[in-house]
Amino acid sequence: MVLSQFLILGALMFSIGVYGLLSRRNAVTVLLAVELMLAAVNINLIAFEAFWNTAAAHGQIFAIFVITIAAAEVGIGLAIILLVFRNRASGNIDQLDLMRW
Amino acid sequence: MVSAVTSAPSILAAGDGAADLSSGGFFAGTAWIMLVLPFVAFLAIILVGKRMKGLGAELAIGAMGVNLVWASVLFVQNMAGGIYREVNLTIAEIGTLGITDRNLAFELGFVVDGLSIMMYWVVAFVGFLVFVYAHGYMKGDIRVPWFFASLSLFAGSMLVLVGAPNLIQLIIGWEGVGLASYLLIGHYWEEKENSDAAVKAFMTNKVADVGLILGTILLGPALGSFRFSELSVAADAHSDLLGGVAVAGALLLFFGAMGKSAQFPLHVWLPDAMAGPTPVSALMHAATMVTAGIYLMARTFPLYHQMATEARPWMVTIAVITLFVLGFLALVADDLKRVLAYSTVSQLGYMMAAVAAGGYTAGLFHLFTHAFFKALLFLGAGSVIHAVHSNNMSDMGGLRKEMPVTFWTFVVGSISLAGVIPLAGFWSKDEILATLGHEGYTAFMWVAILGAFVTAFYMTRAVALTFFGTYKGHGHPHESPRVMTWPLVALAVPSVIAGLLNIPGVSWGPIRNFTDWVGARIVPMGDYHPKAIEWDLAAYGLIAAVAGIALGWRLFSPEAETQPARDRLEVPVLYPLLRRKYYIDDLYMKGVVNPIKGPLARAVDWVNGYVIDAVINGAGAVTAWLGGLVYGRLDQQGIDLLLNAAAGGTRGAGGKLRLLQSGKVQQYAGAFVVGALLLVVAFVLVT
Amino acid sequence: MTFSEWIVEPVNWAFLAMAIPMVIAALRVVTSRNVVHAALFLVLALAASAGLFILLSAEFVAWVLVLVYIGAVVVLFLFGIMITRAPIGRETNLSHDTRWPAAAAALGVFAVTFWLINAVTEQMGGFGDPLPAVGRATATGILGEGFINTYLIPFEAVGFVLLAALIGGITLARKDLTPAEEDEGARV
Amino acid sequence: MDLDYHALAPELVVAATILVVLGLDVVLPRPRKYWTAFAGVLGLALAAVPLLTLAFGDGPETRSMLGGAYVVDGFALVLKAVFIVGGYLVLLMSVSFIESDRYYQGEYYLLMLTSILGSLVMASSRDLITLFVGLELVTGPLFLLAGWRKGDAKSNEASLKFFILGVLSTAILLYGMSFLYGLTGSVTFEGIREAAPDLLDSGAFRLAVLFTLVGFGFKVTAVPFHFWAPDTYEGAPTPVTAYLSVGSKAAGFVGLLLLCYKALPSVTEIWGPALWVLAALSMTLGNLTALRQDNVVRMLAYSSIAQGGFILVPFAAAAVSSDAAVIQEAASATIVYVIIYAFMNLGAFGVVIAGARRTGSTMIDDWAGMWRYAPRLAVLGAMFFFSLAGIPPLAGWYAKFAMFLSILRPGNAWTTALAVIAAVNAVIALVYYARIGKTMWMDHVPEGADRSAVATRPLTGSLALALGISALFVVVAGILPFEFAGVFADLAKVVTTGI
Repeated sequence: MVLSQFLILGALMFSIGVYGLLSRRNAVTVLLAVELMLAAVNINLIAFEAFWNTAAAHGQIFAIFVITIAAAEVGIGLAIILLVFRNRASGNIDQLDLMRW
Repeated sequence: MVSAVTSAPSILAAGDGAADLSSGGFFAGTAWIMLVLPFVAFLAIILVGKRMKGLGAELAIGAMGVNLVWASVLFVQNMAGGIYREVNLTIAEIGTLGITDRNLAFELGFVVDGLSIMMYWVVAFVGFLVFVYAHGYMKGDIRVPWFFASLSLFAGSMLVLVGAPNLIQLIIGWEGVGLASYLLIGHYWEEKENSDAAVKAFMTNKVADVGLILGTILLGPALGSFRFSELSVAADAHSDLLGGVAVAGALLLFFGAMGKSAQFPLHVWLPDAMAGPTPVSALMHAATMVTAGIYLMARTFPLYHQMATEARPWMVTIAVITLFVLGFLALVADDLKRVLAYSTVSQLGYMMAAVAAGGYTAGLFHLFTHAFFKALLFLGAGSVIHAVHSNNMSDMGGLRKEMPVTFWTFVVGSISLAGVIPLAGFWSKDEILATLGHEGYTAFMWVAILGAFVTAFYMTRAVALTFFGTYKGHGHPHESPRVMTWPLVALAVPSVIAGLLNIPGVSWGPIRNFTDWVGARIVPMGDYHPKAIEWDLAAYGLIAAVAGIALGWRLFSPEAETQPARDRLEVPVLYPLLRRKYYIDDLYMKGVVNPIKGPLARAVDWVNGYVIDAVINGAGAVTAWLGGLVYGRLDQQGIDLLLNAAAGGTRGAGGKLRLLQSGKVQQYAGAFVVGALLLVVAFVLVT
Repeated sequence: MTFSEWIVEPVNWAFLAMAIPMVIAALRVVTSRNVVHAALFLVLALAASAGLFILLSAEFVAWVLVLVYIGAVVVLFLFGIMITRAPIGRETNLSHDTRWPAAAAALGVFAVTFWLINAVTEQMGGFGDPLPAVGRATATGILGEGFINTYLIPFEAVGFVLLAALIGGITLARKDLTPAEEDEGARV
Repeated sequence: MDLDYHALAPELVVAATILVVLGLDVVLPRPRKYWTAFAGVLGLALAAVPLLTLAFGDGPETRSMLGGAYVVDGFALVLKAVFIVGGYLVLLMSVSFIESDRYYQGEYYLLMLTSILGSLVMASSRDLITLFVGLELVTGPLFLLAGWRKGDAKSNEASLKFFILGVLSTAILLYGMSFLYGLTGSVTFEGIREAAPDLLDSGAFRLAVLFTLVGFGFKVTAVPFHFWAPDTYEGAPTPVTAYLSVGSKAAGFVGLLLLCYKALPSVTEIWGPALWVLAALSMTLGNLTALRQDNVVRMLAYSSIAQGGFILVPFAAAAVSSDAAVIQEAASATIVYVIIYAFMNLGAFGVVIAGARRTGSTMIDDWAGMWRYAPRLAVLGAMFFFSLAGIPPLAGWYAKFAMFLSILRPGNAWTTALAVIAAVNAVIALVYYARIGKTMWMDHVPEGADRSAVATRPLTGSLALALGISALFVVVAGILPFEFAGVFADLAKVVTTGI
């Protein structure tokens, strides 16, 4: 195993996430796409950690923080989506254009 | 954190010109009182003005009176022997900046030398008279305390500016003047037009201020000091410190001066600034505000004279355009104050041309004499407006009988402005012409002489339309009260005699002459002074003035006061065209038909009755047409169009940019990703 | 290391066995027309990444991922999907017209990143060398010490993030009571 | 565990306050929920006390703990002071606003305090992990607060937009950070600083740095990462908007300062030009768009984008110079600007809150002639708007002065060009600030508007206090700026040590 194979995999996941974020209509699926991007970050972190192979394991600690924060973000995001859904009866985000210009 | 008080700058020893100047004694040492008193008056008026009998006017007048005493004593002292004193209080250290290792400091203080004494006195003298006059003029007006408070703020800021020993304090005063002018121009803010004028003045000045501030930031760090004295000494010594930044710094400062001193094309605010009460106009046009730019140029004169010589042709060009082109606009205005406003712009062009060409004394002398007759003219105009309740000359006429004092003083001011020997305006304008000629701007000198012709022309027109002929307004005009007329008389006197103070080659014994007074600076200014009157040049100037008056009288005399003469005012572009068509018919009749009818019998009559007539009428028509063209095309359309286009352009750009905000969150996200990607591509792949 | 050298290593087969399904699952997450399927594909992708972590000897992180994500977050997602009554089953229009520009942007991101990673690999030889960590197991104790020594403050801070998310989320998501109902509640 | 409880005291007090607010919210019946506001305001005021003892006490200047991961020095202290005072002002502004409607009070203060706690953590962080977690602690509660007007579709939308772009920026930031860690092998700023010079030519390292910057660019609303801001500012409850435009933006700048001056001072070639571009774009686009706004909140949103651009300007100055004095001055210019901006912008939002209560509208035209019926408010409004425009003697002028000084000092063609762009923008900005001033002072009260009936006392006690504090600062700092300057010069030394 070499480092770059993980990094390229990470880049692929990140790009797929970007695509999903930009193209999905449903707010929940947008959130799913963001999770893919964060998964890419974790792959990077763990792979780099293995590459440097230091005793302190900063990469893994970082990854755990990312996972925890991401969980909190999902909670926040779902609450907001629920709120929007309650007022608009739709989970689609491309209808959100009350405010512009 | 106020630290050391230095009574004289350390650099004094280096400036050999300052060696024979005295420190001025008690009055110079306490000159700061002049800078502070108007602000005290300002606060006092705000606090207690409403409850006073004169609604605060007495406080403003009192403060100005004390200032006048101080300034007069200093003025007289400086007549006998030059004074130089500079006091700096260090407020804070800024630290080193730029290429020198000298510590920059933020300092406040005051400077007493020939230049500042002259300005102190002009501001105090004109200010005092205007304040007294305003006491009468504003009687029964709205917000009188606020008006006098603002007026005090105006004069005080100008004094802070004039007394500034360094660029930073100058900027503080400069902005203060701008703020006060904003308040005063918009005094009748209930009318949208007036508040628009105030905003326009403020904005135009603000644009120019960018130049002043950038120039300061460029020069100060390069020199290691913001002080004018150090700048003068360094420039006089052709210091390397200034070498790289002199021209750029000088041009930036000049740009700042262009705004305050209404140089083309930043003059647009000044005519609109008429919206303020007339005393404000008088103060603004004579002593404060517009002279600030000229003063800045004079204050930093060594920089222009010794170092930034490349900048000077540009400056002269702009100044000459200002003095010539904008003078025409006074020809077609119906608003009396607007006539005077365009005249101010044109005269500022003279001053700027002189200073830019290297005539330090010439420019200042014109500033000095102009202050008297322009204040006089504005106060006279105010008196007329007060009487007829209209700004328009088409509502005036025939007022010389009802308002004799106003009439005579106005005539004196007009003749002085026109430049008729031996009144003040003649001498100062003559010196400018001499300077332009001597410095090699011969073509510009002739333009300036032509400008003098235009000046005389429009002033004659203004006098004729206002005071001669028949009254066309409503109501019964009457002479203004004494409180308003005696300032007119007080200003008329110097308008007549001030020119004698600086006749080339003449020194008045112990009091010497104006050149010596304003020459009391830390370094010699080294500008050109004619040794004797250049009679040929004086003659040209005089001829231009007399010709202008004659032509003006011919066209606008009471007898010629016909409807066509009025039309020329009201339809500036259309009328000359009509008139021309008429010429062609006339020419056809008189030039072709008549000679054939009676070729010899009518020849004399033809030459007599037509050629002379046609030349006079033609000259008048052409001048009026030019005025109309400049006013209609350049000023009203061209420059306004430019400004509108600039404003519209930015607004338009804002409008287009606004559409980016589509409201769609994923478009935002897309912009986000693409923005990040572009940054990476730009700074990774390219480098 | 050439591709033929790389491919003969058995551990790389394991890598491919997890990476390929992971990428496919990720693609399905962003293209599936069924929201529930999309969420389940996310489970698959995350499970595969957990597998990769084990391959890289980061067992603790792998199990955290499984427990937190698959155990909690995805369940949360499924609840969210059900509560918002997103159509369970096929929906024709889950993606919208912007998908081609979106694809272009995503491809751009990938192309640039891929190119840069390759450049790094060539420049800094080390990235192409076999990873040293293979076979090494990180003692969970090291992580624990890290959390309560060096990273104590962020550890506590995360607690507050979760607290805020919990309380704020509930407040925002719950149905507001009418004043009358509130008074009822206040009396109880 | 080497914990210095004195150094941690501000954070501990705020954390305790959060728990007290939570407890009170559970215990108190609805009519007495305002006690939570009281507790929050009081707790935040108490948190300022240890700041004073830390700043003026005898202890060491720099208190480092947890192996250097968490540092309390002059830089951290001053920024914590800004966050606490700024947060305090926002809480004061919130009191009447939140009380007047059916908002959840206890939870509101809890989330606000949590966000403030996050900014305190950020100011002391000296590694990527703490910085990231601190940033999320700042942002997370704000996503929720933006949607706090639950029944209002605009508020919902503001929240969702903010959230989606927020998580996108987090993802990009983290992706950048993962490379930053991976290429340098270190998560501490110190380790990154040591490893960075060797990686200068590496494209992936540039990507890492730039992606990380983009993450903070979102927080400081740098163009083109600003799109969420106008919509969210308009939709969110106004006190939340005030906090977004000041507290959370200042937190973003703290992140940028730490990243640029602490972690990456040796690779200015990477971030300098990028921030140059962002600064120029933000100033120009923000100002031009602000010209066209009719809604005062939206105008302030764009103006705050432009102000963010001005704050970014000194970074470009630091990037072209290797002279320590110049870099210190640039850092100090940013800090000075952030602090002054915090007060004047909070003041402006305070005026907006009061003005909206008084007129029932946030449209600029509806505020015409305000001085006639609310002279004090009109004076305050003119003051804050003119301060934002940079007119002396209000504090804003010194912020711009320091910014121009720092950018002109290097004398490089690029920095001078940026100075010119900034100067032009300063003039453009004046137009719209002056316009609202003119509307309030010179225009006529709109026809048919009854200004006597609507809330005759727009300034409730707490709002008046907040405005008073801001106004006092804006005036005093504007008249005596150089008294403050010395302090900031020292701070800048702290930030830029080791460059």
